[in-house]
Amino acid sequence: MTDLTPITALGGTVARSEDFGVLRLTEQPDLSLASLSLRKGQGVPSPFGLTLPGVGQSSQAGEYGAFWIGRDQWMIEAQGTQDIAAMLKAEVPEASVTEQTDGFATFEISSAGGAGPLEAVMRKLVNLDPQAFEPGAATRTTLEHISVFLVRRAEDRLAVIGMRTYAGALWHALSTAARRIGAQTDGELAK
Amino acid sequence: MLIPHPLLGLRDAQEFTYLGDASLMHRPDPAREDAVAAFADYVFLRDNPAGVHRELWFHEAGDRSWLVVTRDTTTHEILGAELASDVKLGGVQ
Amino acid sequence: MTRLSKGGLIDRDARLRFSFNGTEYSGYQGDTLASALLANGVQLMGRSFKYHRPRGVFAAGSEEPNAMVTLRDGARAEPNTRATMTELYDGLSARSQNHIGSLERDLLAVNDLLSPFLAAGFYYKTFMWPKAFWEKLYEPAIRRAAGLGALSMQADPDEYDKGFLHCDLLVIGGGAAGLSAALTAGRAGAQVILADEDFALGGRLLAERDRLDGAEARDWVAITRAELDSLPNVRVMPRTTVFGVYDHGIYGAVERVADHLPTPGDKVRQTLWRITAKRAVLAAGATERHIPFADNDRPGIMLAGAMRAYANRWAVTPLKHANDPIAIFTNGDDGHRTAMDLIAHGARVLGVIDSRADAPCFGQYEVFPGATVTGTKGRQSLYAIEITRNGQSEWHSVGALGVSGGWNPNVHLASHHRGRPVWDDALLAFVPGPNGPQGLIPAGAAAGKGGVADALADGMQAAITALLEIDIAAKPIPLPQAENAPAAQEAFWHVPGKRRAWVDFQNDVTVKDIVLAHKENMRPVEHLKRWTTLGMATDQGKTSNISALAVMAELTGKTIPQTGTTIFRPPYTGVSLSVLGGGDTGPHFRPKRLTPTHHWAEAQGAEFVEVGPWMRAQYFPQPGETHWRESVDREVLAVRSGVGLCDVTTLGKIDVQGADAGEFLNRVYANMMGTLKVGMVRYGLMLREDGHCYDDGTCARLAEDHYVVTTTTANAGLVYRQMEFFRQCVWPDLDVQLISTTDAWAQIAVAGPQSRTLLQRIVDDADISNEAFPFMACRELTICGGLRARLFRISFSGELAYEVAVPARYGHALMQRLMEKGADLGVTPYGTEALGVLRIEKGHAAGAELNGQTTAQMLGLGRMVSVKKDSVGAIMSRREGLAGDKRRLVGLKPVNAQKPVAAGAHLFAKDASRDMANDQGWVTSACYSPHLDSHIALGFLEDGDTRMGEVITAANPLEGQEVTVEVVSAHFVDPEGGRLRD
Amino acid sequence: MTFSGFKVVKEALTGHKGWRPLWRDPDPKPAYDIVIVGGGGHGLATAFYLAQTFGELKVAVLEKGWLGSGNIGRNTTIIRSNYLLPGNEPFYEFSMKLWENLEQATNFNSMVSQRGIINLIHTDGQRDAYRRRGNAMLLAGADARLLGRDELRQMVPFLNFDNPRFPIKGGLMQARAGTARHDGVVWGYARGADQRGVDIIQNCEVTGFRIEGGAVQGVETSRGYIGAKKVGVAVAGNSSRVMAMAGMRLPIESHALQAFVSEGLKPTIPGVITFGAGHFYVSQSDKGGLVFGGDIDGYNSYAQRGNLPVVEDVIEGGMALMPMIGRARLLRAWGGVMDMSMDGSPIIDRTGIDGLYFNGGWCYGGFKATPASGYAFAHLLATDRPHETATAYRFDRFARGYVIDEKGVGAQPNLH
Repeated sequence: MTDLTPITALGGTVARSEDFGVLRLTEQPDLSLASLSLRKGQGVPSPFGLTLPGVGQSSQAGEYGAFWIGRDQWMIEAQGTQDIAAMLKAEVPEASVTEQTDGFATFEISSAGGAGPLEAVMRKLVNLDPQAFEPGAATRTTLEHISVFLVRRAEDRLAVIGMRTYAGALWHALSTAARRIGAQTDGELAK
Repeated sequence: MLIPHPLLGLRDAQEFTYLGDASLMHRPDPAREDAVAAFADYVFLRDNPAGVHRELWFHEAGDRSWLVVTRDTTTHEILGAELASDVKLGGVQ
Repeated sequence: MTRLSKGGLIDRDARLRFSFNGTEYSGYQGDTLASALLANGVQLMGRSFKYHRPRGVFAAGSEEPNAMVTLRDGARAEPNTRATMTELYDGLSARSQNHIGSLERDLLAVNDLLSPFLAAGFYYKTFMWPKAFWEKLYEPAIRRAAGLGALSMQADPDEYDKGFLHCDLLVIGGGAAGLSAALTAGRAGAQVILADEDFALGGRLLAERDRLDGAEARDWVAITRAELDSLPNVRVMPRTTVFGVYDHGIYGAVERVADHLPTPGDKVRQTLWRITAKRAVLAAGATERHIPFADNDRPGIMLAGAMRAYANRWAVTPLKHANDPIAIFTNGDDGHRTAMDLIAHGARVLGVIDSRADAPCFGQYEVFPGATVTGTKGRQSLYAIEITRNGQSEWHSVGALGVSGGWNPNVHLASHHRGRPVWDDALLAFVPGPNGPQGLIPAGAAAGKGGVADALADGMQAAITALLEIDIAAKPIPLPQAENAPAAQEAFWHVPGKRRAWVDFQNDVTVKDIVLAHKENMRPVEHLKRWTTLGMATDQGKTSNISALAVMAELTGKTIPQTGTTIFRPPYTGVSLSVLGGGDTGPHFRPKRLTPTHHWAEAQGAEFVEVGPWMRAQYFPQPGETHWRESVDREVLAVRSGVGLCDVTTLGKIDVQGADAGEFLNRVYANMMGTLKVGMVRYGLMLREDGHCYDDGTCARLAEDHYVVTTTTANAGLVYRQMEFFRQCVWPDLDVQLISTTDAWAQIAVAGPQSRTLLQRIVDDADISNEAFPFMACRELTICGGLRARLFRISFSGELAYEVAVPARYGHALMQRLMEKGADLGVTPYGTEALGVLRIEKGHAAGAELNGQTTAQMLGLGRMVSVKKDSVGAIMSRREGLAGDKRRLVGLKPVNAQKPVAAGAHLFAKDASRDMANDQGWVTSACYSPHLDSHIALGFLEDGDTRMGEVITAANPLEGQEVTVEVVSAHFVDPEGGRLRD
Repeated sequence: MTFSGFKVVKEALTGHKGWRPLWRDPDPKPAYDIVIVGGGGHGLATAFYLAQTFGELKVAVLEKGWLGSGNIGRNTTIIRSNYLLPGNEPFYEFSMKLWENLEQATNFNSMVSQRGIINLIHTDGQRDAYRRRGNAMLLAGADARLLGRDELRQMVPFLNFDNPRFPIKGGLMQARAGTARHDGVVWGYARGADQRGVDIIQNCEVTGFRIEGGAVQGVETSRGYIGAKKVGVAVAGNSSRVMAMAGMRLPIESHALQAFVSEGLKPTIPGVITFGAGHFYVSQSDKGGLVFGGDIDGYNSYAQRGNLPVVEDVIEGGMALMPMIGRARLLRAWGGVMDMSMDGSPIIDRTGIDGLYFNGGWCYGGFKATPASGYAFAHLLATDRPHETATAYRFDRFARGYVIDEKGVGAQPNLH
């Protein structure tokens, strides 16, 4: 292994995490990503045993995950830092595979107060109906002028995956929204 | 505006970038004798209808697909949307 | 004090202090500033725009034209705020506007005396002589008098938010119709948003004494509100104005989250909501209109419905002295309701002056049938009115006068898509027309169904109809027992007379002005508006437009619908620029992109510069350097003599794969890419389809079916988009896959004669000798003990140079490592300034040369446009205008080496006169070259390629400079390119 | 009737009895020498100069609605001649000189107010580009000044100099630029043309061209056929659909541009300020409203209205530039239809049909061009030769490769 020490997208040596009332915002540097695009006429493969998800969805198989990013195109996720592009290419040698791990910064917003506060944050940031964006849903959209992937990991957990060089701006946007929502009392968040 | 993406359903038009008349898909044959004139028409002239318009939108902050959207330029009502690659491969027009 | 002893929706236990023009008053929780001022006997609240007439409050809602104040102090001062919409809070402070001296003794009231000279359109007819006086004298004087309130000139200290909401049904307005619509939809399980501009739900139900199920209407409102609040699928949003209808069911709404608090505390002040609603019910109610008559603008004269609202909801009468009598002037039954309500509250009512000869009477008060008000007295407070009946006039003492001319449905939102409202002869009003925004259903008073029973039923039905369209079955709900109040009226639009009768109060437009507009042929309604400024004040003519149309219709002999309306445009009421602007006005106005070595550069004390969204290190000042040029010169020389490091991650990177990747790139690049050998890089030039240069960069072929192409920083997104366009829209038959990888790789330029030596120290086991890894080679390898990397031997500076790319998270550490390993080589980080100098010295085109207006030929790259194949832009690049363009990129060297040349100077033959005809080009880029110890520049020059050695002039008259320059090759450094290849 | 201060006083003292219609409402005659299609600023200016300068006596202007109902009636009223390219700058400078004498020419106060325009500079590259432009302006006989940061700050201290995302490093100023009262321009030209015998016919929509043997004979209208030796079309926004009636396709798309005005405020902003980094330009009217705008909405549209994202984008830019305007309110937003041409520059030219002339493609810059556009179009109609400042505005510049592309963005109208 190299003796160079990596930094996180926010520039730290450890992942940043901050609580805002019931909301927690966490940087997740240990997610490996590679894109998978089918060649012309290629059938849909099952790398790492994954059932590649349909439009707007994500799927999971053990340590691996996938979410749909375009027609015949997925992002493959793996926990931990590894050469996922090479591993994926070995799984599906006929497909186009591109290393994407460091193309993105991943942040997770989680709520200790159920779906309500998480959806309130979503309402402040993205033009998606949170009630229709159910666990398992994945999409790309704009957030404060930044293009991001959103993956709803669970009722109370949302991954926001944005271009790495925008990490600081994305953290600013997410933390501002989380601070404002987190400061509200439960009553105000009921709907 | 909301664009009825053929795969993703209604999406905020802010996720898209607009290009213009879908005739831009029909690049002239560069080998034809009057290629310069044909390209000049292709690049510069537009029907620009007041009414139904077929036009190209790029889902830049989305799935990166180019769409052919059919929209009324007088009311902004959208009558349909298709993936541009399907339109082109389907040989429409 | 004119507060009634009981009644009203105010909390008499919650006394609130406030001040107006420095005088302390008190009111109650539930008051507006207007109701609280009235309760304190304050009638005079403002001055009109043009004539500075004393004005009192005229309405009780957002249509208010007169009672405009500046609310709050200091940086929070908010000009032009309606006292009628300002919820009273403890410590509120407000000032009146648009006067010089005190509100009571406004020096500009002199304008009123001059009013004959200031008739509609007067300024178009004069101030033209002498010519210079308009800008020097007249206009400055007009500007001094312009405007109403003043800006604080300080940045707004509050926070603002934006958000998105989605629902099945948006109900706009929480009166009788809106509440029944929301309840119907809520009970059906639909996702419902109910928005109302008021802080209390209920609409006119709070302002009237209607009975619902035999009880006070406010009881039903409270029960309904409680049920709506309890439903998880209903979001009730008071203090929220839906201000505009946009395409495809998107509504703009502003929620005043904290405007009712002394300061917002940890809340945002306001939130802008973009609501996507599958359907909407417009239950925005109606606005009462007045009847213009002589001197009808005095404090104490107000809309009769507003007078009712003040009495019923706020328990106040608009009197200066509590026991003065109040008169009502009406053309219909509605005015009589005010008389009855006032009597019920114990006020003295002089009587109802009803224009109808057969005026009814509904209670114990005097009626003046067939009568009109023909005059008033009381400059700052009404004290008498003249009632004329059958030509007989007599004066009566009154303390206030209510005026009722009928109600106009609030059709605004229904007309935001330019569908015109239609005239209803029975209602004597415009109602929403058939061409309103899709999915918006007007209901209740907004649809002309203003009776309480009608509105309740109509709201329910509208909800049922709307939901049925989106496949939600809603059932009728039991509605409370209610009655429609009598609402007969006659078409009576204004009282003719010789004195001024105001139509538009805020802008001081009178019936006479409309007569004048008619006489001058300003008859189309838009001309009328623009000539007289009718309806262009902050109230947008809510109380005046229809009356004005009626007057114009009378003059032209046309009907009111023939006369037409002006266009209704958003916003419905004024929306603060702060909330529309969203709040992040400072460094977070737009997101920043940081390079992988940003934090490292910051630690080195780098100066940064904005490059589009990016922040890039501009130069790295060292101790003792006092001027940026010292740093830049040092950095440049370090590259030319040793080795330098520069983060070039910002260049766009696109991964191109697929069996047809080479063919695809052949088509999108002007030069040939399909023939590139694996492991090699080629400079690529991209044209737009119109034949002009679009972008340049490099293509690296990593495998037979795999390329990585780079773009300029500025065009990264655009080139990707263009490539996707060709891939999907033009040649979808090709097997090509594209994805951007700009952010994934930290890319560092290692440039200078020592660059190989330095790189050899970090490369694990690959041979990067000149033979094994020649100029324009590329390779995937590992460095620093196993780190995946890509190495490209490319040069922007003209020196032996490489770019090394590693996963972005290692960029910071790689930079540190290179600095350590190169210490003995004098390794030097350099920024964009040095990068610029290096490329100018080498004659490489950048943004100033690739500005979208230039051609390959102009850049000296004409031969790159391959004629062996077609590519984007190739055909159009051969048009005569492009092929015949003789301007060429040249180097320019000042004859006096120490004399700087300015980029943007224009080029002239030495003795040519400095005019357009002799303009032969311009300087695109300029710098000081420490390597040559001379200022140098690049520029486009007519026939430049044939003029080497000629001495010409770079003229910069803008800054009074002229520099004599010699035309030289653009390649100031190593024109043969030997350094690149060694 | 001549307008003057004296006349205003006299009428005030005699009860305003002497005022007359600003223009007649004549019925159309069977035929004219020249028919102008479009009663907006450009059409009326054309008619005015045809009558005033070129001595044309039988001229009609046909307007489908009310005079000035197109973009001249809803714009941000800016006049300037701060262009870069030789195809443009002399034309706009000619326009500026006509503005400077407009009131005297029309005897109508159109409130031309030369309070200056400042284009802000945020980067060194922008300064270089503005230097090139400023020099081009001077070489064309216009005025220009390059302002440093300190000088700029003294002039407009309320800008966000201290805490900006995009630093303000200076500005390019044209002191002779400013604003004019848009409606006043319409009415001044209309009244002036009417007084010189031009028939201005409102509510008269052209529904077709009568073309025989490759030459125009007249126009079909909602008020009947009107014969004409020459027909000039000046209907920017609707150019494509009108010229389609003559069988022509144009290098033009129609786009929505919004403009905005705030509630009236005591004047604080002296001239016009353009924020290059944030899509925002602003001035303050003589009534006190902040008049501002930004980018076009970006999609083809004839709807004369726009959408919320652009409203937000423009005002975000305004707030970033001038955070002190935040507590003022937006009063009104308009949408107009822009003739966005393929190179961002206009067309004033003959067509392939004898006697049919075209004026359009003004993008969002038509207002400032009104006087020169009218003059140059009148020149072309009267003499069959382009005016010396408008020789580049030809149809064939696209096919032949002589585009006038100030922004350098190519044949994509929504980027100009």
